[in-house]
Amino acid sequence: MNYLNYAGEAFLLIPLSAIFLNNICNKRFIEKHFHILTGAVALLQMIAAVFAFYIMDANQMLNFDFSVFGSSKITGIELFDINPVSLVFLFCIGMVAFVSVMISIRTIDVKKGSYVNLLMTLLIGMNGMVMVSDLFSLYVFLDVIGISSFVMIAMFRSRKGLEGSIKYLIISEIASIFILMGLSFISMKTGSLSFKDIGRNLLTNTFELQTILIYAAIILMIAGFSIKAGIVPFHSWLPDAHQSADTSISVLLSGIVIKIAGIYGIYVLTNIFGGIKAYQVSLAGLGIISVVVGALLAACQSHFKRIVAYSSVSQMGYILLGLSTGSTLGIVGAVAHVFSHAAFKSTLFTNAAAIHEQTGTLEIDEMGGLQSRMPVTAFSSTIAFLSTAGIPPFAGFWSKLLIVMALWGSGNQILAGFALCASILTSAYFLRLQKKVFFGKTPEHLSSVTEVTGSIKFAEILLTAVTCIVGVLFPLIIIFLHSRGLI
Amino acid sequence: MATIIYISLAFLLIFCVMAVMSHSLLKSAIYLALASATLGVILYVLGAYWAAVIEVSVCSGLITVIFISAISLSKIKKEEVQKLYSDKKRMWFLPVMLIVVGVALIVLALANDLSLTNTAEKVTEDFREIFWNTRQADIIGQIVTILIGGIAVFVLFRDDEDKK
Amino acid sequence: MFNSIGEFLCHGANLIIFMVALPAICGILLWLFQKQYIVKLVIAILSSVTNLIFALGLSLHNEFFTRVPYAPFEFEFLFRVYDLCALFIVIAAVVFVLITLYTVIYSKKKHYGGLYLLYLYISFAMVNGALLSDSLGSMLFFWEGLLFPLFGILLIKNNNNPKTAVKTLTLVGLSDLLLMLGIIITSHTAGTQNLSEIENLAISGNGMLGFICIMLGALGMSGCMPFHSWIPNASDDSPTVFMVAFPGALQVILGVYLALRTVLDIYGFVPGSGISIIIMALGSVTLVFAAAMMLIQNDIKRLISYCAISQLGFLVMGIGSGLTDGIVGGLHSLIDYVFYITGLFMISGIIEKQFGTKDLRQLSGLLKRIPATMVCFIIFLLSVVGFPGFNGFLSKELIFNASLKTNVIFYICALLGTFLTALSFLRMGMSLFFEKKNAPSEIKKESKSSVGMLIPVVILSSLCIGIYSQNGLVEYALGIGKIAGVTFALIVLFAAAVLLAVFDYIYGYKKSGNALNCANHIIYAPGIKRVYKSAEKGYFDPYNWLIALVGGFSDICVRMEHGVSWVYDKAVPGMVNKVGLALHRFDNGRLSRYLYLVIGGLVFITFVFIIIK
Amino acid sequence: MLNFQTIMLFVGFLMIIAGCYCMIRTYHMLKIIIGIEVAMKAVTMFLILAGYMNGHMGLAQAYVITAIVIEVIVAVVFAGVTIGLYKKYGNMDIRNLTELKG
Repeated sequence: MNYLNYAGEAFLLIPLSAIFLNNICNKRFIEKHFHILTGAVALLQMIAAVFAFYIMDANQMLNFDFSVFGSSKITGIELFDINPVSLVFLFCIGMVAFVSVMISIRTIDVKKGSYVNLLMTLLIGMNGMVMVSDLFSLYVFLDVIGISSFVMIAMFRSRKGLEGSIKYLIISEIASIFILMGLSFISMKTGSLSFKDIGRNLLTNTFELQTILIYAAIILMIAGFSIKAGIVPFHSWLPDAHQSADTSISVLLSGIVIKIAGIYGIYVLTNIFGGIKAYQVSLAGLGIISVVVGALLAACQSHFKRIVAYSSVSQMGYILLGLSTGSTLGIVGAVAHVFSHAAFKSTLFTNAAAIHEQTGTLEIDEMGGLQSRMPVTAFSSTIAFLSTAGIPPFAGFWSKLLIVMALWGSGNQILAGFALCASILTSAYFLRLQKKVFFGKTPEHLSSVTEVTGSIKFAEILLTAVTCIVGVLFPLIIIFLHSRGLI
Repeated sequence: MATIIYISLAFLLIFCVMAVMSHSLLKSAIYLALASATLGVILYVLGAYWAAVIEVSVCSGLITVIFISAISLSKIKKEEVQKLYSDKKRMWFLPVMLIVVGVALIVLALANDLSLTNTAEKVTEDFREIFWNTRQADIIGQIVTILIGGIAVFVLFRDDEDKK
Repeated sequence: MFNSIGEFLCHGANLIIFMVALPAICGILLWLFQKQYIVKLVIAILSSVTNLIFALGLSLHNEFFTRVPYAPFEFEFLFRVYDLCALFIVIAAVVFVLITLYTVIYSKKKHYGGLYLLYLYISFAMVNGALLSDSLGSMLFFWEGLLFPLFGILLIKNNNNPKTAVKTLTLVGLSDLLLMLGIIITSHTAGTQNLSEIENLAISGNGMLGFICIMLGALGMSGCMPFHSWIPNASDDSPTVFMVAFPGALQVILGVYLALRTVLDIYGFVPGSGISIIIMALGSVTLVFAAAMMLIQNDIKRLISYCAISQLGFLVMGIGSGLTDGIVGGLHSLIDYVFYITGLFMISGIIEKQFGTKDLRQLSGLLKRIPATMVCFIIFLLSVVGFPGFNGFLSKELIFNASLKTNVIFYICALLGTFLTALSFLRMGMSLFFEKKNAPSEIKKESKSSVGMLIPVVILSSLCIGIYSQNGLVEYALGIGKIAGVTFALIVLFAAAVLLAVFDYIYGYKKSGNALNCANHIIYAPGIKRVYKSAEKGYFDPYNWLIALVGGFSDICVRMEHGVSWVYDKAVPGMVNKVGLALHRFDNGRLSRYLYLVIGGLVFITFVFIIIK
Repeated sequence: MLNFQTIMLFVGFLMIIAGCYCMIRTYHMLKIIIGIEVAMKAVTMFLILAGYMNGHMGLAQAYVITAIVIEVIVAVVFAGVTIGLYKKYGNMDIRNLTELKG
């Protein structure tokens, strides 16, 4: 158990010590070698997640409670908790952070030290959020994620960056207000806000103000986390923020932040209130709206990153649909989709970085015929696109399949049908993207473009391999997890 | 106790509305500080002494300072601000809406006999013990937040790198 | 050996790994090696032959079930292999060997070769999966999976103007939507998704709707009447190899399989009932309409596309009759269809590649220049018409039988279809082989022909000479005894129709002096010689009326074609685009609008809570 | 009968309405953060009210202090971004910010 304790603490202490190291070292030294520090942190995070999973599996534990800085003085109050689901999230965080570092080597020229600091605080926020066992601490880490993201988007002080940042900030603050209001309404009835103490016994059928307030709290918290996840109609900030940030930051935001800040919050809510019919219906409604509207909006954008950002909106809708079933299958599908979405969305943003580095533009109308000039990028983006659209045997296919099956199984055949139809829209907008960027005539100014080299190429190949391998092995993984009783 | 709370609530609402509707940003900031102070009174009366102290010192102190420095950094003339934004004119609807909603809420509550009641007896607990012993996760969060604040000041306010 | 392969496949996840995942992986390999021609050829032949061996193994093994990998959950992912589906898998595998061979050789130096092969293999994996699956849900899933490669392929050659691709996607997507609806209704009425547990649902009320939706979806996938119009368009601007593989083989196999299952097991389909009449009417309309369109085509690939559609009409008539004759005939007809339509498309590809044109008005005297190809071509044509001694014969006769038993109108339609098909083939064949055109210089210089491309064509044409038709394979698959031979009188009538076509051709040829114009008298004024002569003199009053009627008929055909095209080209994509643009414009970047949206979302959730509670 | 807890709840609602209204209607960026602050005041009040009602006032104070710290940092970041925008545009009109849309 001691090892698990170390692993759990590592998720918070490693980034903290990285901040410390970053700031005491010589500035020039850090500027030169910042990627080693951050890359090591990301790798360590992945290793720690796998290690913790291994130990929990060996001891047949389903969750492990611990506290940082020695044990708490009051027994019975454990502040952190890790379980297989949070380990999956932690692994995804490590993976996307690693990709971000790989991209940043090429894209970030100034303020490298600040990038490291903010990446580490973002990591602490995300790690903390998936490990806490108390709704208020969840909110605190949510805001840590939020504030780090605002600063990261605005970091280079371009017009667009500042604009995206301030829009994100304002709408995100509304989310904070909603969530805090919800928390205070819930704590009017219960003394404590830890996950164990809140349950469905909160809801009585009597018509009194307290019960109404609990329902209001559920509504407010759905709205708050939906804002953070970029669900339609709370999505407007998302494409703005994700488009305007540097690509190494967009990949973090789109690849993992919206999932931790939004989807993990809704996942926690589902564990607590998942049985309420109205809760399920509203999640399903929001999910299907964002699947369709996200795809429709993505189909008429002209900026590479904006298309990919709207595609995130659409995919978040799928995850919400999976959560809305409230069944084990649906939740497994949602978590699996979190993983596969992290993989393929990171690939697409890495492609964006590659294209931006080589051509200097991301407007898809100015591009064309890059397939023969950038074969690796074209290949990886095709694989990512196939995975997004849910074509077997890639990772996205299995997770979408699980979600659709869960929807079908829970009696929502019509929703399942809609979700399948929306796949056609998904492929439509991605084919448009592929057609404009990789096929067709090459414009004059792009005739000397070559394939990207170095870390971005490495990240592309790595992520493509992950998408393919996980896709092929997915049934085996699921069978393995099931045989261990972990899902 | 209830009387003080009613009076402070009235002041709180009025200060908030004034802060929202006032023409001049400086006045807005001052009204906000006053609202903060009034809220501090309410917290104190309810028995949240520590929270009241922090509220008064930080919210009505620090945040006002931040505002005023931000206002002074932006050198727009007062008349221009009024002409450009004319908040009072654009927000005339707010007091009406507040009165309507407030009356509606009270009528609804009276009609359905809805009211909040205390759910449990007061527990004697020391704030400091609770804070340091059971809220360690929050403390980590706070430390990191303050760290980000420092980084933000460093990244967003420093001028030199813009010139490069 | 085959038995042990079957034994191996029926355990665990082997079936899905080797029948579905293996083709997909081979496709990726082919893509990776797209520059190395020899490696590609070896991989393609090896993988497709392996697949054929697996298919034979499955067909020789006994019936079995297997469930993969989601058995732990409440959801079952069932596969079942039995005679009918094994037959279809074998057909698909046989054609697939030839198609891949042809494709690899055809696209030797084309830049899109690798990507096309990837898509082809993925689609084939999907077809296998759909044929194997025993639950409606997983079948639907594999079915959907076919759509994306389809769309991708259509984009390959023509990615600057994706009109055809969009049209195809909307059409096939629409039929898919119907299928989805049908499957939902069916599984709802039956209370289960497992095909083997559903038996003879009643066609009434919900069942009626479900049946119609499934049939329309399944037949629409193969290109039946309301969903046909993308095929001729695709023949214009997509690679020939696409036409060979998709409208020629894979889609038809899949669509007819589901239609057959629906008629045979899922629903209790009564021959001669109203619904049967409707389906047969659909089939006969498809037959006559497409055959009539064949007469006025001057492009080989377009002509063959319409030929494919009209032959599908035969098939639909056979299946729709619900009689044993009709279903056996339909199944025979499917096998024949796959062989000769694939072969015809392949030959059109060879001609196009060699002479650089596919316009009938420019090509002539081919029999001397490419004799081997043309012999195969003639065999296919005779087979399509249903000449005795060729494969088409038996199936056509069985379908004639069935249609006569249902209603004499259908029989007349079938005869009319045969007549029109035979006439248009005479027109095309004569013009291609024997006629001397005035300007042979317009034909491009012959490029070097590839012998390799001829191999699959020769194999297909030899399959088309009636070898197997009599040995009861189909009857075995359907689990019925051997059916009686065909009636002599019907053969005479059929022969009369073909002869009539020959005479008509001779008449038309003499009149116009040109093989291509031989059908002009049909297009403008059909009828016997006397009517025509009188009509020419203008004495007959009914003549004008007749002209108007016939002119109107072909006019209506063309108009319908345009109308349907409009719906798919403009209306549906336009609507999607408009909605997208409206949403796009709604987001004007103003913060206040964002905030209003947030408030709106909050109100939406609140409403849901109020209504549900 | 209405007690002071209920009235406090209603006043809090009104304050949140005022804050959100301010955020939506105003054109001045600094005014937006004033709206946010007004709403946050209401939330602070709710948290303490909850603590008063469930008896755990210590816990509620811990919540409030954390919330206030976060609020301050958000204000700092907001001011930084706003001043950055002011340097780019020369004023603080939120209507300028329509470069990202669609």
